[in-house]
Amino acid sequence: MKVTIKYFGLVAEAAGKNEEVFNFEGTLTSGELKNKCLDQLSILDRDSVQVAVNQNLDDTIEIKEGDEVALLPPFAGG
Amino acid sequence: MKVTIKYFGLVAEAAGKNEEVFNFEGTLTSGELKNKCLDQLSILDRDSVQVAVNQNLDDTIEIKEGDEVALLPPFAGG
Amino acid sequence: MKKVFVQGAIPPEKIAQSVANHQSKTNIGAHSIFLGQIRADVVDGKTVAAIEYTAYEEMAEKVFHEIREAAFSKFDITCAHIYHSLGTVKIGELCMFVFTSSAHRKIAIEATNYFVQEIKSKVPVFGKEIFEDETHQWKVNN
Amino acid sequence: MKKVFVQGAIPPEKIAQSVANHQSKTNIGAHSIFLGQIRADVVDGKTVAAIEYTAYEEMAEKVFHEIREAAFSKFDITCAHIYHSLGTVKIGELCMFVFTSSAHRKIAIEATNYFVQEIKSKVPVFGKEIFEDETHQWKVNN
Repeated sequence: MKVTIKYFGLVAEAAGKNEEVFNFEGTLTSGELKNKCLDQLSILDRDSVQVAVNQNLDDTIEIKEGDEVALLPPFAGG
Repeated sequence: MKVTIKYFGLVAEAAGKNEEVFNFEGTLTSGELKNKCLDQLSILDRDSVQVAVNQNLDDTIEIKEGDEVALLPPFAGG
Repeated sequence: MKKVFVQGAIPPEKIAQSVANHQSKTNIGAHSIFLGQIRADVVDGKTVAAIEYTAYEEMAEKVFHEIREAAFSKFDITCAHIYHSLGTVKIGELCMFVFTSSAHRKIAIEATNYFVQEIKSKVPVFGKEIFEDETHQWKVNN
Repeated sequence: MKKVFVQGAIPPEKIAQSVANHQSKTNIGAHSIFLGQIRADVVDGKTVAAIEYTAYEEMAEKVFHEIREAAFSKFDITCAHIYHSLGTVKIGELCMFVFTSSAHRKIAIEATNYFVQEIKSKVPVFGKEIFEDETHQWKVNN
């Protein structure tokens, strides 16, 4: 399955890009997908990175083809 | 003893003036003086009127010559 | 001691000006502002057109000063400004402007809240609500 | 759905303009405003010169909208406006403007407080603190 993953803030900086197409076989939850992505990056505090699927924070949902997945470092708005 | 009493808001309106000189014999607390003043006026809710002596709210202090006494209806600032 | 009372309504430009004056204070992270605006309340079918404010000015300025002192000792704020109208303020116009600044948001918000509550309950300001038919009633804070 | 994000700093005049726009709404008795300003924090001897904001914009606008909806169902407010900067905002400049109005003061103050807390915790906005020497670190809300 192919999924496009959006990177933001320090995740985008660590990845050196704003998005990436990720290929995988079988099924993955959003949390598992997040960990696979972060395995490739040098991010110290992995727990501080949240995953959003179709613009909702959720690390337990099963990823489907065409989902919009985003890795979000700590929020700093305001 | 002679004391000048300042009236504000609805008290001034009821009195038809902003201040008045009050004469009395012996001693009076500020609360007693307030009641004597209000006896002359038609104010329904006397408890809502506070008395200040030298710019401090106090209805128990003994009035001295030269004190600045004020009768203050409910506050409406802000 | 800066004067709190201003004659008539507070113009919105005063808010922009006050905020702009703080842009050089780079230890500030948060401003909290409260504005009182005159409502067209309806009482027994009559609509408020304006409030005419009077005050026991000498005592009021003293109490404003005491509230400021207490606020600065309670809250770690960098600045605090208060303005209150005297005289006639029409509906839709501003009668009070409280402005506090702090490094951190919670402190600024709590301080402004404190100022507003203290002013409402402790400062001898009186308000005559003038109806459209020129009758009036005396306002009481809840 | 009105856009929340603005490019660069929020000018103080926007606050005056927003307040002036509400003077015809005579059911309003209180405005509560929160402003975020960029602090010149010092970290390991280096001073912050600016914050560069980015966001997951589509999600952020959706979350701003959800926060608005929740606020209007929780609080009896007449209006609410939120603006947040994207891009570079220098120290002393404003990066956020939250503005709520209500008939009564407590409601407006509580609503603004709610907005600020919700925005800080739920909206995917990211801040790169740029130091004077052009190095940077990523900001994290407390």
